[in-house]
Amino acid sequence: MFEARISTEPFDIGNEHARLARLGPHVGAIVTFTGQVRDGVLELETWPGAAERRMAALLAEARARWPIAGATIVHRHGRLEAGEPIVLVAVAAAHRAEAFEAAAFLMDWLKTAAPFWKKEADGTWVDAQERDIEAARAWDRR
Amino acid sequence: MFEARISTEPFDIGNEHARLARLGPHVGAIVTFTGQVRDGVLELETWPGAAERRMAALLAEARARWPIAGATIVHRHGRLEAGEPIVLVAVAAAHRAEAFEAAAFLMDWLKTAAPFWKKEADGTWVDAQERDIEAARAWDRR
Amino acid sequence: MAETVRLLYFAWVRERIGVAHEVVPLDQPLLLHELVARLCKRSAGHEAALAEQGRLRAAINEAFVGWDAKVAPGDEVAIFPPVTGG
Amino acid sequence: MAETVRLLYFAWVRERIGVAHEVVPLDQPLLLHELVARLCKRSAGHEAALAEQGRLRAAINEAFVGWDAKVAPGDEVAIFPPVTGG
Repeated sequence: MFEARISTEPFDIGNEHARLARLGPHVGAIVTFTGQVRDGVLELETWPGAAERRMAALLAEARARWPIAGATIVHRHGRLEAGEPIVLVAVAAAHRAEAFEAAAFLMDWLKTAAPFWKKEADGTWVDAQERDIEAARAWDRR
Repeated sequence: MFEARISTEPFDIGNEHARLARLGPHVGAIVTFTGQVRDGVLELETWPGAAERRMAALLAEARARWPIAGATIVHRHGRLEAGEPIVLVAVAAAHRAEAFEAAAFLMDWLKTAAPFWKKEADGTWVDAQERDIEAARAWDRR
Repeated sequence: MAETVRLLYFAWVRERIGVAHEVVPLDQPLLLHELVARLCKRSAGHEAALAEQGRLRAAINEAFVGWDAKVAPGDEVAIFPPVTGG
Repeated sequence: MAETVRLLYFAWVRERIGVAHEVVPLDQPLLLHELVARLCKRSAGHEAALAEQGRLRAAINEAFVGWDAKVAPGDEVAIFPPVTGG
């Protein structure tokens, strides 16, 4: 099961985890990453259609690099309050190393290759971080 | 919140995640790892008391290495059926890099430094893996 | 083939231009930076949004591209700041 | 001070010896491998469990140690195969 979607609603990490956990007896390890709003309120803009296609392409790239059994990406958009979840990346695999690596890879690339833009409560658009761009590029040198 | 415990009962990843998610506005990233029984049935033996103290020491080591806001380790023991969760490691931090690294560190060290032993349904005790010992040692070279 | 190109704007590019998308005439292929130069003349908002190419990124038909990419009539061109999701 | 040492056995060490813990006399300190040599003589099960030190690990008072560690009266000594949790 490989699935990428955007949503204005919160996701349920227990449900998302359970769907990967029951993929079958070859799944021994599941890694999840969730990002959440740290303080204030965020408005997240996206490019619907292109966002899902870009996230699906990242999943395909992760499958080509690691033997993973399933993966889910959910990215919120719209208005998000402090403490609310923004993004979920979850990866199921036979062993832990590939689950950890594929999840970190997906997050690093989501940050720099998927069409989402964050605006703070005061109207300021969040700038892209050089360290995020570096983190994504580092995977190409492996 | 830093907590290590053993349990004969399954854990609820949604609950464990939620406890870390609400630690406060400094938490922006949560990484979870869950291991589950791949096939057959496992009997997990532990050394109660020593196991919790060893896991708490691993949490202290992770806090010394990375700026993390909270972490939970839950390790099952007793009889576990195929597909059942064995272990949970969850780490909350401001940013994703330290959450990913601390979670991977805790798992690598749990595998080789916490007193748990796995027995398969046919009575065979699972052998320790050289690659697990190497993975744990690799953190000392960083 | 359409004699137009469809533009999509996101984040502060959209805010400065004042619309999320628009359709402009295009009767033959040109380079993306040439298209942007034309767009700058459409309004003060366009000028404010598009003047600094170094702060912008672009995609043609959803594929991220550089400013020397060729734009053909019928294409969909998106212009936006570097993404900040995740 | 107690004139004994408490032994804990886990996994197949426990199965071969047939008990999870036992208390044996110890009136003065000795090295862990000397203690193990003494334990081997207690039964065929002890011999089967403890003969190959290379397949075993040990802890004194919960701290993982090597076979040259010193065991004193009153200590708690655990002997077990390499751990396989996680």
